Amino acid sequence: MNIIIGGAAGDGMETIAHLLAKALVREGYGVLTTKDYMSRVRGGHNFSLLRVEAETPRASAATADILVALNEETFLLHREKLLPRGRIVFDPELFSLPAADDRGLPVKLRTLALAAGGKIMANTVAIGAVLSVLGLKPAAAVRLLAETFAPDTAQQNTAALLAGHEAAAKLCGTCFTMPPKSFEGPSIFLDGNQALGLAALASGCRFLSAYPMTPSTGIFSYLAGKQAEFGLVVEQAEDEIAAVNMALGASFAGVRAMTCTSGGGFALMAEGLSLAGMTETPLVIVVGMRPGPATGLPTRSEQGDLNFVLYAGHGEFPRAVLSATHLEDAFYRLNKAFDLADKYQMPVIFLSDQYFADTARAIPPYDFTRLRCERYLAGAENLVRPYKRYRLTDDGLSPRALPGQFPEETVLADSDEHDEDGHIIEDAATRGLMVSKRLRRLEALAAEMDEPELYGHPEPEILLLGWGSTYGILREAIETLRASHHRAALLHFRDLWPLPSAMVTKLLPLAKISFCAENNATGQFAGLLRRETGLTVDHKILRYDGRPFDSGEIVREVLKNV
Amino acid sequence: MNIIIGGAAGDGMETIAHLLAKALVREGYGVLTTKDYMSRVRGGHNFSLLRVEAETPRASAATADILVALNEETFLLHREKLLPRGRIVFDPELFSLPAADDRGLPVKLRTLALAAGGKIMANTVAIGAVLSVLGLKPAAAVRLLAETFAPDTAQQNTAALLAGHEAAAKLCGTCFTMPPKSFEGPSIFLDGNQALGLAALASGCRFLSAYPMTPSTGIFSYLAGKQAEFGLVVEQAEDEIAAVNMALGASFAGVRAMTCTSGGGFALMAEGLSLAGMTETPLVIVVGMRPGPATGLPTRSEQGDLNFVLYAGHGEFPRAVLSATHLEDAFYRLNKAFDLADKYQMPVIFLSDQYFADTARAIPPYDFTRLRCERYLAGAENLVRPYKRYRLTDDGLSPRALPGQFPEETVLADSDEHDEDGHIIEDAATRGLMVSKRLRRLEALAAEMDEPELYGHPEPEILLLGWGSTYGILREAIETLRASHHRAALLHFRDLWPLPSAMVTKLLPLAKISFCAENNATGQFAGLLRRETGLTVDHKILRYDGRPFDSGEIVREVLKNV
Amino acid sequence: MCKAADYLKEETAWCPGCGNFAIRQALAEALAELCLPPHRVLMCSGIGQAAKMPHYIRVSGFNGLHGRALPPATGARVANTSLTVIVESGDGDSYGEGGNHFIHTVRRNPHLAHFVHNNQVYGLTKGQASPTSELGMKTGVQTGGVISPPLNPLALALIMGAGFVARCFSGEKEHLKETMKAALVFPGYALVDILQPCVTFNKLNTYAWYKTRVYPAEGHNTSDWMAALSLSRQWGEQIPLGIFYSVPRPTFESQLPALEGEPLALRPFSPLDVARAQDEFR
Amino acid sequence: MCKAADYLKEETAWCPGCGNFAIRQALAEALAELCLPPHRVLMCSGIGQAAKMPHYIRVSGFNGLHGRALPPATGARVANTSLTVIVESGDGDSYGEGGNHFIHTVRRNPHLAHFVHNNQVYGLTKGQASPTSELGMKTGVQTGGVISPPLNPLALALIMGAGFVARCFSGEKEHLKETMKAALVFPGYALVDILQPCVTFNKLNTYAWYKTRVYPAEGHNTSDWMAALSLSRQWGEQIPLGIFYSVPRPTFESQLPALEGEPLALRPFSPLDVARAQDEFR
Ligand SMILES: Cc1ncc(C[n+]2csc(CCOP(=O)(O)OP(=O)(O)O)c2C)c(N)n1
Ligand SMILES: Cc1ncc(C[n+]2csc(CCOP(=O)(O)OP(=O)(O)O)c2C)c(N)n1
Ligand code: SF4
Ligand code: SF4
Ligand SMILES: [Mg+2]
Ligand SMILES: [Mg+2]
Repeated sequence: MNIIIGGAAGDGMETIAHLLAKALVREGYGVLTTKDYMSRVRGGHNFSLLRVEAETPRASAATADILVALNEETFLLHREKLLPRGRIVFDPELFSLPAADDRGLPVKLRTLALAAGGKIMANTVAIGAVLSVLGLKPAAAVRLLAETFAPDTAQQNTAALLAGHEAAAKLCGTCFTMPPKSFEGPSIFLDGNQALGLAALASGCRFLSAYPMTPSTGIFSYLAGKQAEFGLVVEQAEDEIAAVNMALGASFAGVRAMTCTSGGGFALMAEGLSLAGMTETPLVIVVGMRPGPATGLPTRSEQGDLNFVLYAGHGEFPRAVLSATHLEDAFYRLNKAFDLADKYQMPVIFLSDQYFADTARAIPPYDFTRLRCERYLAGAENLVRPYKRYRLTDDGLSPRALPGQFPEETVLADSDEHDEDGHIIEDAATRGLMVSKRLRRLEALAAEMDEPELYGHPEPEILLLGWGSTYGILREAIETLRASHHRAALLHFRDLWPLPSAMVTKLLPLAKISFCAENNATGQFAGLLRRETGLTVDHKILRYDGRPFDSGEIVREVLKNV
Repeated sequence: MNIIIGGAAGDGMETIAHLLAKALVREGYGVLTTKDYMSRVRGGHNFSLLRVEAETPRASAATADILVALNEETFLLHREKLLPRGRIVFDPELFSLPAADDRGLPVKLRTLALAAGGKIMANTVAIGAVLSVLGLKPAAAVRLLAETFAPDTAQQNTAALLAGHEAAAKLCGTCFTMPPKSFEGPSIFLDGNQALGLAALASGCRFLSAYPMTPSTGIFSYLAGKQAEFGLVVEQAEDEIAAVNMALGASFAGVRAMTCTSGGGFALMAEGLSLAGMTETPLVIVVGMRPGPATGLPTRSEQGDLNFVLYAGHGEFPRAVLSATHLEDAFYRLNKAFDLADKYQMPVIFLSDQYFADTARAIPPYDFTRLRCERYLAGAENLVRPYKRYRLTDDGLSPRALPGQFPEETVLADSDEHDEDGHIIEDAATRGLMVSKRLRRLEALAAEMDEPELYGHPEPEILLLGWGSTYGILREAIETLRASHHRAALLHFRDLWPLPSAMVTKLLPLAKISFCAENNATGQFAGLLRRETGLTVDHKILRYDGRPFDSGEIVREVLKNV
Repeated sequence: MCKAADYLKEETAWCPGCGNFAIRQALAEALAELCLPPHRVLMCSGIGQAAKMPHYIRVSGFNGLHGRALPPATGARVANTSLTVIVESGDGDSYGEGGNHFIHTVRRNPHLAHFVHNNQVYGLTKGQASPTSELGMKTGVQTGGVISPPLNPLALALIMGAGFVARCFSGEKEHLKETMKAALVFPGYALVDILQPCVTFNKLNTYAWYKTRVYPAEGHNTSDWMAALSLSRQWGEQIPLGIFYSVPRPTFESQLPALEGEPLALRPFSPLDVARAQDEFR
Repeated sequence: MCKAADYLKEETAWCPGCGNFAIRQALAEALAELCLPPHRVLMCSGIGQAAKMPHYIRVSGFNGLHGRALPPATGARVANTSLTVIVESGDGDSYGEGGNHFIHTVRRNPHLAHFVHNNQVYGLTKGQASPTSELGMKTGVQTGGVISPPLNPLALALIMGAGFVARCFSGEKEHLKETMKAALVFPGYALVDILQPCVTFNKLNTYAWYKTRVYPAEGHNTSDWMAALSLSRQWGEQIPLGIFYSVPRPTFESQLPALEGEPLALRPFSPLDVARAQDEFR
C-alpha cells in the first residue's frame, strides 16, 4: 500500500505523513516514509511517500495507491504514478480533477477544518479521510492526537480527523484492503536523524557543538531537546570551525563529544579534523551528505563526500569512516563510532545523507544492553609516572589521562610535532617515531571493521556492491533479480575505512559480472576499492540528481549488462 | 664543492649563503642552496647547504668540503659530514675545536666585524673568509654589497668582507681548487617561491589575497613588493577563508587571481574550492606543503597533501593539480595553471613544498615569450544573447562574460545548483545536466596534461616513479644507478590530475621492478596511480621526517631490492 | 527613465508576508532612482533567505557561500572599481558564520553597501537563534531559550570604524529606500541593518512588535560618533531608525596605488610587460 | 607554599629581550599566588609566539590551531567546570584568524581568562601586520604601510558585552600579575590585552614607545561602562593601563542546566540510564 502526500511547503505534509504513519504503526503495520522537500519554508512543492506492508518495507515504491493532493500541482506532478485503481484525496473547493479522471475522492478539507476550529487543520482532515479509505478506525490516530497536542488543540484536531473520516467513508467506504499485519511485538517509528541522536545520547555523548545545516539539523535539535533531562550540553557554535574545536576541547577535557554537519560545514572542519589526528583526541563527526558542490541542493541526497571525508585534513593521520545503511544497524554503528574514537584516540566520521536522515521506518525497539560505553582512560592503578600524553607504545596507543585526573600530572596536547610529553620538537628522529606511532594504530583498527553484509546468493554470479543509505533499495533490487532466478547478491559496506576487503577480494573475482551502485557521479567507492585492492568493478551505476535510486532502475541497469 | 653554513636563527646564515651563492653565480659557477631552519626567530640551530659545480647541481650533497660554524653547536652537529680534507671556518673567540681536529680555520669573525663597524657583520667577514678559502677574489661580492646596501652600510660590509678574506688568506691561501666554470651566458639565481611569484606576476595575476603561512609566505611577500610597479593588488586577508573568497570575487569580476598557503590554510579553503567548482570561477591556489597533521613541522618539507588537494571540497567538481618539480619547469607550469584555470573555468591547485620553496639555484633566464596569457572571455562578436553564464554546450564550457562587460547583460554566478541563467533550481533534470556539464570539461582538460618526464634508460628495467620537488634528487639517484650499469629510469610526474597515465601504463608493466619515492608516510601517489590505472608499484620509498631525500638513500633502497 | 520594475525578476520563494518583500521592493526603487545600469551592479550574497536576493533582482550577482558574502565583494571591487557592489545578507550570514569578515571588512573600508536583513533568526534553516536573537527566545535548538546576549551590529560596526551606519525597518519602505540610496553612494563601507519580520519563525519580533517600537531618529547629527553609538545602543521599548553615522574616511581602493586609473579588469596585459622583473635575480 | 618557579618549565624559543618573558614570569607568579594546582589548570592556545606558552608553563595544556584557542577552552569548561581555564594567544591569533570566536566567546561568557600578547605584529611568521598594527607600519607584506586602522580589542570586547576588560603592559610586571589574578578569579570571560614589545619585528612600538606612553588609570570606577569605553579608546600619546571594567553577568556554564552538580567529565554513565528515551518513538 503506497501513499503520496503532496502540497506546498508549510501545508504540513510532514505532520500528516508522520501522524498517519504512526497511527498505522500503532495498528501493527510495517511502515516506511520518505520526504522530498524544497529548500524553502513556504510554497513550492514538497511530498512524502508512505509505504505500508506487513513487514516494514526497506524502500518506497515507484507507484502509488493513494494520492493526497493538497494542491493542484501535486495532482499534476504525481498523477502518472498513481495506479489506475488508485484514489485521489483532494479538496474540491481548491481545484477539480479532469473529467476523465474517475479516481477522485473529493473531501472539503478546508471547509471541514474550519468547522472543526481552523483551516490549519486541513491536513488532519486529510488523515481522517485516508484512514477511512484504508478501512481503518480512527481510534489509534485520535489517541495520537491526544498525546501530541494540548487538550484544546487535540480536541479540535480530533473533530477534524473524524470529519475527514466520515466524509471519505461516504464516498467509498473501504476502498482498499490493507495488507495483513505481521509485525511482531511493540515497535518504534523514527527517522534516521532521530536514530542517530538517540544513539549519541545512549553512547554517553555529553557535548554536541554544531552549526545548523540541512540535513543534519535533526540530530542537533533532537539532542538539544534532551539536555535538561539527560544531562548533556548542546551548543550552537558561531560557525563550524568553532563547532569542531569546541568539541575537541570538551573531548580532551573528558567527555564524549560530537559535531554534526553536512559537506559544506565539514569543509570548514577539515583543519580541526587534522588537529584531532595530531593531538589524538577522540571525536565523532556525523556528516549528513547532500548534493554539492558548494550549496548544491540543500534538501536532497547524495553520496558525494566519501573521498572528501577519507582524505580531508592536511597531513597524514588515521581515522575511521563508518556509514549509515539502515535504521536497524545505524544506531549500533554510531555507538561503535564513539567506541572506536575513544579506544583509538582518533576522529571517526560517520557518513549519513539526506535520504537516510529523513526516511522513517517502524522497527523493533533498540537493545540498549548491546551498547558499549567504555572510556579507555588511564587508570590510577597502572599509570606510569611521570605521565606522558604521547608515550611510545607497541600498538601506538598512549594511555590517555584527562587534565585534572591525577594530582601533579599535567596533560599536554600539541598540534605541533611533539615528543612523548607533548612538547614541540623539530628533530627528524622524534618526528619519525611519532608519525609511525600515530599510523600504527591503523592495524588494530582495521581488524575492528565489519566486513560488508552479503545479501542474496552466497556464491553470486551477479555481484552488486553498495554502501551507506542505498542498502534497502539495493536489497530490493537483489530480491527482484533473484525472483527471476539470477544468482545475484548484494555486498553492502557499512564500515568504509579502513576498508574491510576480505569478502570482496574473495567474491568479486568469482562473480561473472560486478556492479557498484552509488549516489554520485564519479563512482567514489569503486575508486577506493581499486586503490585498496586493485579490483575493478565492471559497471558503475550512478545517480546524482539528488534523488534516491529506485530499485527498478538498478534491476534494469543490471539486466542490460548480463 | 659543498659548503655548510650553520648557526642560530638570527645569526644571518641566509644572508651569508645568499650573498656567497650569488657572488659565485656572478663568477660563472653553477650554484644550489637549500635551507634547514627551525620555527623560531632567534636561537636554535639553522643551516644552509651550498653546492657549487660547473653545471648547476640539482640536489645538495651529503658531505661537505667547508663548514662555516657560527657557533659550537654547528660544529658538533655537522662535523661528521665534513670530509677529512675539509675545512672549518669558525670564530676562535667563540669556541675552540678539539685538539685532534686539524681542519680548523680560525677567523676572529666578531672582532673583525666590530673593527669594520659592528658585530652584526660577522657573517660578512665569514663570506670573505670562504671566498678566500675557495681561492676567489672578493670583487664580485663587493659589487653585490654595493648593490644590496645603502652606501654607508655597503662600505662597512666591504671592509668586513675584505678583513675576512685577508685573515683567511693568511691561514691557507687557496685551500681548494674550484671546479671549472661551464655555465653558459647570463644566469639568474632565485628560490622556488621567487620563481612562483615571478611566474604569477608574468601570468597577469592582478590580485593575490592570502594569509601568512610558512612555506608560502615568500610568494606573498614577493608579489607584495611588486604592487606599485606592476599594478597588482596584494591583500592580507583576516583568515584563509576570506583569502580564497576574495580571490574568487576578484576572479569573477575579471582579473586573474590567486591565493597561496600551506596545508593548514588550505584546509580552511576547502569550502571555497568547492565554490569555485560550482560557480566555475577560475582560481589558482598554490599550496606549499609542510609536514602535518595540524601545525606539524612548520618550516620543514613533506608531500603529504596530495590526496587532500585531490579530493578537498564537498561534492564533485573538476579541478587540475600541477606540481613544482624544479625551477626550470615550475615557472612555466604555474603559468599553465593560470591558463588552465581561465580556459576551463575551474580551480587549479599548484603543489609546492618547503623544499622547493626554499631551494635556490642558478638557471638560465626565463623566456617570457613562452608564457600564455589568453583570458578566454566571451567576445562581443560571438555573444549569444540573452547571456547565460552556464549555457549548456558540448564541451561543458560556457562562454564566460564579466559583470559589466556587456550592456544589459547581467552575469549571475550561483553556489546553489542552478539553470543556465545561474538561477537556483531543484529539479532532477536540470541537476543532472549541470553535473555532467561541469564534469565534461575533464575530457579536454585531461588531454592538456603533460606526460611525466622520462629520465634515464628509455626501456628501463628499474623504474623509479616520483612527483614534485624530489625531481633533482631522484634524477641524481638514477645517474648513480646508471653509472653502475643499471638499466634504470625515472618517470617523474609534474601534472598530477587528471593523471596523465599513458607512459606509465606502457613502461611500468615492462619494468622488472618499480619503485615510487615520496616524501610522505603512506605512498599517496602510488595509491592514486592504482586507483586510476590499476597498476601497483613494487616498492614504496617513503621519507616523512620533514627532511628531503638524499639521493644515496634512494640508491640504497633500490639496490636492496634488485 | 529607470523603472523599479526593470530591476525585478523571477518569482520569489519567500513566505507570504515575509519582510523580505518590502526590502526587495525598496531596493529595486533605490536602484531605479539612482538609475544604475543592472549589468554594472554586482550583488554578492551568502546563503539564507535574505541571501536569495540576487535571484530576485535583475543585476549581476555572485551568490556565494553562507557567511562569505563580504570577501568576494571586496575582491570584486579590487578587480573592477567601476562596479557598484551591494552585499545582501542575513543576520546569521553576516554576524554569525561571517562575523570575522564583518569586522575586518569594516576596517578595510571598501566601497560597498552592506544590507543585512536582520530577522533575528535563522530563517532558511527553520528557526534557530541567530546572533541577534533576543535573550530567552526559544527555538528547536535553543530549547531552554537563548542565553547569550544579542550582538549589536551597529555598535560593533561603529567601534570597528565604519563610516556609514544605519538602521531601517522593512515596514518603513520609503525610509529604507532613501537610506539604501545614501548607502549606495556613500564612498566606503556602508552598513544598513534592516529589521525584518520573519513571519514564520520569529514569533517574538513581529511586525507589531517592531511597529510599536521604531521611531525616526530626528535632528541627529550624523557626524557625531558618540551620539551615533548611543542611538545604536537604544533597543527595547524605543528603537530609533535612521542614518546614525555618515563620515567618509579613505577607502580601501583609494589607498591601493595599483588601482589608480582604469579598472584592473579592463587593463590589457602581456607577460613581456613584466619581463624586466627577473633582472633582480641576475 | 606555591612557588612561581614550580610553574616554569623548559627552555623558551623566544628572542632575547622579547616581551613574552615578563608575561610568562607574571603568569607563573599569579598562578603561584593563587596556588592553583598545575594539573587542574588548563591552558589553551593557538599558534604564534605567544601561543607557545603551554610549553613553558607547567600546567595542563591544549596547544591547538592558529586562531582557535577560544573554542576548545569553552568546550573544556563545559566538560569540566573544576578546571581553571586560561587562553594564551597573540593579537593575530585572537583578533585576526580567530576574530569570530573572539566576539562570540565574549557573548557566550564562559569562565576563562583570555591573555592576549598584543605585540601589534605577527611574530612567528616574521613580521607581517596584525589587526592591531598601526596605520602606516611597513612590513614585508604591507610594503606600502598598513592601510586599515587598527582594531581596538578592548572597545570591541566592551561592545560585545565583556564583563572584565583590562589593558596591561609586559613592562609593568607587578600590575600585570595582579591583573592576571583578578582575571583568573573573575567569574566569566575576562580579557587582558597585554602590550608586548616584539623586539625583532616591531620597530615602531618598542619598549621605549610604550614606556613613555603608558600610565595607570587611577581612580577609575570599574563598573562604569561608558568610562571604561572611553579609557579603552585612549591611545597615542597617553595609553591607560588597568582594569577598565569588571562587572559579572551570568556565565555560560551557570545557564546550562546540565552543568549543575558534578563536572560532566566525572559523572558515571551507562547506556541503560537513557533507554527510556526511545519510548517517545513507540
Ligand atoms: C557552511 C554552512 N553552514 C551552514 C549552512 C546552512 N545555512 C544556510 S542559511 C543558514 C542561516 C541563515 O540565517 P540568516 O543568515 O539569518 O538568513 P535568513 O534565512 O534568516 O534570511 C544556515 C545556517 C550553510 N549553507 N553553509
Ligand atoms: C591556519 C593557519 N594560518 C596561518 C598560520 C601561520 N601562522 C602561525 S603563527 C601566525 C601569526 C602569529 O601572530 P600572533 O598571533 O600575533 O602571534 P605572535 O607570534 O605575534 O605572538 C601565523 C599567521 C597557521 N599556523 N595556521
Ligand atoms: S522563513 Fe521567515 S525570513 Fe524566511 S521567507 Fe519565511 S518569513 Fe521570510
Ligand atoms: S619575534 Fe618578536 S614576539 Fe617573537 S619571540 Fe621574537 S621578539 Fe618575541
Ligand atoms: Mg536571519
Ligand atoms: Mg602578535
